[in-house]
Amino acid sequence: MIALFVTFFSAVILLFAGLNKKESAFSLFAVVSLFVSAALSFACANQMVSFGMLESWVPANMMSFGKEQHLFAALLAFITGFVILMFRENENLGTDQLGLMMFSLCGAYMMVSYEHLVMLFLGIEVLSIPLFVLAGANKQNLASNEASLKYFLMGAFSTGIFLLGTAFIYGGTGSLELEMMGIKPSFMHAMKGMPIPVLINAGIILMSVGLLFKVAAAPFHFWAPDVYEGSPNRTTVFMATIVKVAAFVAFYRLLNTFGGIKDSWASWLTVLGGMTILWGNLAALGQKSVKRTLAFSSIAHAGYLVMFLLIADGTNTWILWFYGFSYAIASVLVFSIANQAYQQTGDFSFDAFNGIAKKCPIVAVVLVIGVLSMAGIPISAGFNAKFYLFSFAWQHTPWLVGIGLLGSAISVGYYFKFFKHAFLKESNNEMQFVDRGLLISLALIIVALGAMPWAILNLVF
Amino acid sequence: MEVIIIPIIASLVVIAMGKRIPMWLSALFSLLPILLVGKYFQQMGVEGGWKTIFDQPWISDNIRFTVGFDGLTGILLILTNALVPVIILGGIRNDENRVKITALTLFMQGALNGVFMAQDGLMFYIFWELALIPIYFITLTMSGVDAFKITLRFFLYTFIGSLAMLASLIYLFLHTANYSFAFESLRAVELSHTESLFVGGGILLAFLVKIPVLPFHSWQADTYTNTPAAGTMLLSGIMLKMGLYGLLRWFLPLAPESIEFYQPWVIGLSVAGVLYGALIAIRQKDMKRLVAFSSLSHVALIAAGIFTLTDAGLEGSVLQMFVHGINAVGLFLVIEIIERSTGTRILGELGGLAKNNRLFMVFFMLIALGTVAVPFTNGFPGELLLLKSVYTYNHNLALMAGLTIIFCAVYIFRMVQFSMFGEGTGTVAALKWNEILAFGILIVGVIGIGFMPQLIIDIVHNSIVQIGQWVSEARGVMS
Amino acid sequence: MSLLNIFNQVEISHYIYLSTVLFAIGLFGVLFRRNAIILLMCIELMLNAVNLLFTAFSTYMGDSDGQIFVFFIMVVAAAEAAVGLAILVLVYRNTRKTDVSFLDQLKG
Amino acid sequence: MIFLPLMGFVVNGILGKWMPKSLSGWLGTATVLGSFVLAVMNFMELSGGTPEIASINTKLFTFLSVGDFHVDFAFQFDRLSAVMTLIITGIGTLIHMYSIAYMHDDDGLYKFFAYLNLFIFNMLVLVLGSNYLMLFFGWEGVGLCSYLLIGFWYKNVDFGKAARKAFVMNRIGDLGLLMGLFLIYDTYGSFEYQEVFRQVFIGTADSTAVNTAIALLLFIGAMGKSAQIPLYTWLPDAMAGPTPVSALIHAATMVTAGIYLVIRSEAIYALSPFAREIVMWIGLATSIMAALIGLKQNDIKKVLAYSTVSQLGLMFIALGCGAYTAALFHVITHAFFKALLFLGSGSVIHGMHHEQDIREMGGLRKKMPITYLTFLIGTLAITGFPFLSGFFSKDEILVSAFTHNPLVFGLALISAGITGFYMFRMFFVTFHGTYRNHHHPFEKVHESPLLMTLPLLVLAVLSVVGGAVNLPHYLGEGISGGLHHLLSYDGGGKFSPILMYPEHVIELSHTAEIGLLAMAVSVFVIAFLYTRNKYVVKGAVPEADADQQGMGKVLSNKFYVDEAYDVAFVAPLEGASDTLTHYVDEKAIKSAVDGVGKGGFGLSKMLSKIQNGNIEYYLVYMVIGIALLLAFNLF
Repeated sequence: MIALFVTFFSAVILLFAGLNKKESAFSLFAVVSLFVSAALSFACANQMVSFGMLESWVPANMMSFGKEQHLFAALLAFITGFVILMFRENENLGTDQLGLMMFSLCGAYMMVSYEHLVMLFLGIEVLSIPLFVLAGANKQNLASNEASLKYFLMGAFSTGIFLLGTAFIYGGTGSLELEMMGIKPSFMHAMKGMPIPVLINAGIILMSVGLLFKVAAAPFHFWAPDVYEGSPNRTTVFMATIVKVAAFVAFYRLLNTFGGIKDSWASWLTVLGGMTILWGNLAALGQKSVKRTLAFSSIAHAGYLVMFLLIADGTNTWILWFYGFSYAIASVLVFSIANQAYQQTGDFSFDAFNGIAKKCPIVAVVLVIGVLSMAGIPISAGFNAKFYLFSFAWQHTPWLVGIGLLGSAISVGYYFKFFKHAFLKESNNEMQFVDRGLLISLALIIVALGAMPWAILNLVF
Repeated sequence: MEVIIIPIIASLVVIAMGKRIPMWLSALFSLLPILLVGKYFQQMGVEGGWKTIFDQPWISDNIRFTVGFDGLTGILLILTNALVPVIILGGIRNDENRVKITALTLFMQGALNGVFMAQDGLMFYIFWELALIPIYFITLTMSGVDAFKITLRFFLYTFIGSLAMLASLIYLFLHTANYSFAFESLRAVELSHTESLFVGGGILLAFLVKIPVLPFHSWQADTYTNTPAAGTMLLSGIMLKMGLYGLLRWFLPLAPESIEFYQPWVIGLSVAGVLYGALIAIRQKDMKRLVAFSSLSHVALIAAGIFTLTDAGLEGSVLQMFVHGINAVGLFLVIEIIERSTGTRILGELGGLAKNNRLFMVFFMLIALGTVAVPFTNGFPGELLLLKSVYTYNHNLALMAGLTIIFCAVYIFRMVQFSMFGEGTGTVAALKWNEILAFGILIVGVIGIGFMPQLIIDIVHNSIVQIGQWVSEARGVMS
Repeated sequence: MSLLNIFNQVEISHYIYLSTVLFAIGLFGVLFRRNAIILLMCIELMLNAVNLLFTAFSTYMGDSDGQIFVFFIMVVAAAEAAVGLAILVLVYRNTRKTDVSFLDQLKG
Repeated sequence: MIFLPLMGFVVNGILGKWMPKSLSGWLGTATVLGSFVLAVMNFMELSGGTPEIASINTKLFTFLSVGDFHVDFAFQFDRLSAVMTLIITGIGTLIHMYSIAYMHDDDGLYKFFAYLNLFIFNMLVLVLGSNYLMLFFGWEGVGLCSYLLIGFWYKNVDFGKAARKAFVMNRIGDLGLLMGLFLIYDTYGSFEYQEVFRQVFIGTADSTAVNTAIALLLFIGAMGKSAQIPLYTWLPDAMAGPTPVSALIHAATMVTAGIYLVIRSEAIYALSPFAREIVMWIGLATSIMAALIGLKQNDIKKVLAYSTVSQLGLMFIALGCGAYTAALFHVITHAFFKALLFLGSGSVIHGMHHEQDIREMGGLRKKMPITYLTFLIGTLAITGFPFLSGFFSKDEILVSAFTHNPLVFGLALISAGITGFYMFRMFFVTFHGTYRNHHHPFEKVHESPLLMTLPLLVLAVLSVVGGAVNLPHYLGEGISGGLHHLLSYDGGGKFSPILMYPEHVIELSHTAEIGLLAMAVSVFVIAFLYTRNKYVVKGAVPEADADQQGMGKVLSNKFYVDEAYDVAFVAPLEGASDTLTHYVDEKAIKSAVDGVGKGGFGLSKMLSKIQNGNIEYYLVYMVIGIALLLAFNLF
């Protein structure tokens, strides 16, 4: 809640204070406020401070602010802060974008802490609508326009699907509140012979489709590569990290309420998960553009996280948190290196990376760490995340884990393209990277999460 | 513990010092661990099982950073920490990649020590993967024609194998009583036959790819050929031993129920590989390729020996691991020096190198003899034991595998002939102190083991006996 | 029986069918039309179908949440439409087209 | 005793470079001489000592001990090894001495002596080892040394080829031997001679088939080492090495290792008549074939080489007939006169400045009388001139053959006769007639220095009186059969006899004896007269290999055996290698692996086609997805 509060008001300030002004000063303000809200919600999570009065404003059946929610809020704010920090030198667009990004972050907060489907719906929309705008932020750039329009149309469409699902659920269970919703179907499931009403089944499916669209899982992922490619880099990173994590939290909370009738949705979700993993990794193999490659890799990661949906039981949420955190950190790292390379070479094919190893070895090493983490190779946060996920998922969905292993084997095929270009290829154009300190610190976080994850997990969960 | 940390720190130091690092200093770094190994020997001794040196929670309370020591580990530690100095002394050219390769080699040393000492399944896997990274980047320094393709094939091949192993380990982990990856608790898991087939198969795959056994070898020759000498030496000298060590240390104890099923297959494939490698080696032009295939053939024999499950096979395999490490590194060092001074390693273009550098000639000859397994060189006792073990398993297979002692003579002496003898214009530059030192270490191994193989046998005896007991118990339970 | 009776005894299921059909119409509109504006309208139709369904349910169950939800949907739909049209204008400025099938720069 | 030569090797090998040539030479000689003296002393202790002891066993350390597999690094000095040791070290000393002069102008002298010492060391290990594995050590070791020494002049590619051929062929034999050893271990659970033979004696092996198998496998090894069909072709090529090497390795000592092995394993052979038959017939075939080939060789050393092969064949005949004493006897005498002949030829070559073709020689007796004289003695000895060493030993073999099977006797006699022909042919062509070398004036030809002639003289004496070690019994019981008694020593109560089944002294009626002798002598005489008539009186000159006709062509081309082997083994091997390399490895396996990767990329291309950028399709895909989901879960 506090995070929502701080973020919202600083967003408002940014929006009006710095309208169409140069952002350098304001972006720092935004970063500070984000880190503050991250720190505060982290503090709340560990009962170091509490804002009970603030939270009492919100009816308890609308949003809940438990430890879990605070932690996810902290994660989201922290990552967003880094995104804005790393990309502050980017295309010099008005401050309003920062505001919009932070508004959509507010939507993300709502998605992680909703108790009532209205809140979920609002969260999704508050998350999405600013993103429609942000995707098209490069007004003159046709690609950006296209991305924005595609994202908007498909997003609206999926919203419609989602809403129909919500309506069915409403009709089927007679409620829109999470803990109410779950009761009736699981009760019916408990006594045999009584079939789950079509409404509920259909409702679950349709809502899931809406969310699967947000997390970009096959076959509802088609928007992702195009939109990621067309949007400004900063927006792309934001979408690839924040949106995914928030949507997955929302998704798992939703499915968790229907845990009583798990077997009615586990089967097709497993299929979609496997499909997503394979599709993402395979499609990424042949890509020329770094952005598209990373887009497909993010789709693949969505596929891995579907595993989590299948094993989520409310006690092992830390897996999602850890996975989301390591994944987000790694993507921010790789994306920002790619972005800087792009700024200097002007093309977004892998050739932008040519000869980095020669010119600035440090950045090359950092890149290696980030990419290895995404590929899930020890010692890195990515490996531990995958390891936790797979080893927990093994008993429930062994086949999906098998596909996951296969997928991460395939993924090596495209992740190592970075090394090919960074270490093997030569190029004669000059290159120097800013924010080395930040890059290195991110890399250190990754290695630390890889070397002593339990220390950190003990800190948070 | 320190054995793992020191080299990694050293590698960081090397990176930090950059070009200013003198070679003798890095060699000194790489020599430090062997002192510690000596200390372990003198503290721990080789009796009484696999003793834990250091232990603390890592990935989780039950997935620990556990470092153990016993004869088997000790031998491989000696091998690693004796060969890495050799590699640093002799194997790294003084070009712009020197610092990078040195650092990576030191890092590798740490990772390898980790692999050989890990007493925790996941730790073993992590270091197993970690050892893959530096060698990958060492190979990447060689910007060959399709270097990327080759390195990718190499990495993917081994990585897929490792993933299979990881899956098996996780499966075992989930069936342990206390959700622990500790070697003992993994071993305690009772598997049904089919389970053990899958689990064992997964673990086996990783090792067979790494060894490599026919037909999983297609990464090998190209990678050897397109890697800087240091990389080749690391690969053939030490990394292959990871697979064999894994077979002994992890596969046999963890999935003994599946041995019955895999034994004939693996032995068959290995013997096939012995002949296959030898036959191909006979006609190779590129010396590196030649030695690559010869090592394919030699290592396959070791694998066969392990799977005969006889004392001779198991202990002979360890002996031969050690020996092959020395000889392979030696041969590649020779090739590297030849290539350095003549600029080529193609047999057709060489010849008459013996004329002006007798010392080099002697070193080459001794190592070659070791490889051909002439008595009083290190190759002989190991090969004797392995052939003996295969013989006890099946006479005809032994005969086929035995052909290797003929073929080996053919291709090694062919290599010697066409590189060193005959009329040739090439010359080998006089050896520098570091190269002589490197060769010296190797030669001590060649002759010493040739006369006193029993030293090594005694060291590993207890560990092997225990493994043998576990296996026989499990098979007893089954039959 | 006469038409009147039918009006009297409309059951919830009929509402479900009706709104589902409406939704389907909107959906197929989205699928088969190319003009972005019409697409937008079709999406609005889908949303309204959902609204109808919500109201029907809430009256049927005597629960107000559904009707509140409807208001939220309306608001959001309006916002969406606004943003959407803005984007559309933007695109139109650059391409002089409102036909979505021409937007295939980004692919692969 | 054993490690003196090793010491010599080490010192020569390491310091030799900085030592004056003569020093390293004398050092090498001294070490061997030293071990000879030691051997003599030990031998005295063995037989002269009271009470007589069967053997001196010394265990140095455990070489390998794994589970039930236990091998000691131990030595056993019994009568058989003693005899061999004396031959090796004795003749070794002479040849070392000889080489000092012969190799004096080679800058690799120290290396040469290092190798020679190493060879002596390995040879001693071979004959003195107390178990089969030690024997195998020496076995491979001497093979290695012959590789090194044949390829001594490494600049010459052909020599290198010959060296590798020798080593590989030996290796083939070694494989057989190795398998034999494994079989022995499996059957009798040990490598120690005494243990194994005890087991054999009490009949541990369930069937004679096992023993036959062992015997045959061991014999394969013997074939390789002792140059029997089909593994003999390396020996003539091995003449590429320096002449002393040919004398030492390929005449006197190494090639007799096979004989030693068989005699050593007598206990096993005794149990399998079949194996003995094989041995005999192969020996016979080899002997005759080699003798025939020898008829038409023009290279002085090649002739001697083939004569060696043929003599070895004779020895195997003896072994096959179970006449182990005779075989060993012939080993000894053969060592004497063949070493003599080789050194003589060496001296000739030395005098002719490395001219080896006898057609380029002639009338050398004026120039090098000592060589001439000694060579004559050698020739007479080998051809069995009455009462020279060769006469007795060969005669004994013939006798044993006769008692075993008259047919064998006949054939053996023929081959012995042929010996006469080619030896005298060579002898006359070389030393009589007129000098025929044009680009190398007759005046330059010179007698060799004392250092070379001295060994010649010693060996000459030995080949004259060498027969004394085992005089036939008809010359009087007292002096006869020394070697026989030596070998059939029963081990003085302890279980360590050399021959498990003491062979009966062949008792033929004197008439028969005389008859055989007469035959042998008459054959000798015929050969002598014929060749003398042809090459001295008529002064004929052998044709060059090129213009040989008919049978002669076949002979001078050695029955085309080498060519046959090339076609039969070498070519297929290389073919197989190429096939595997290019087709199996590249095409099949690697492309299979890469195919997987390519498939992945293909799929990737397919998927990116689906992603065609048109939003309408995306929507359709989505709706299809939804429809499928609903369909599968609701209906």
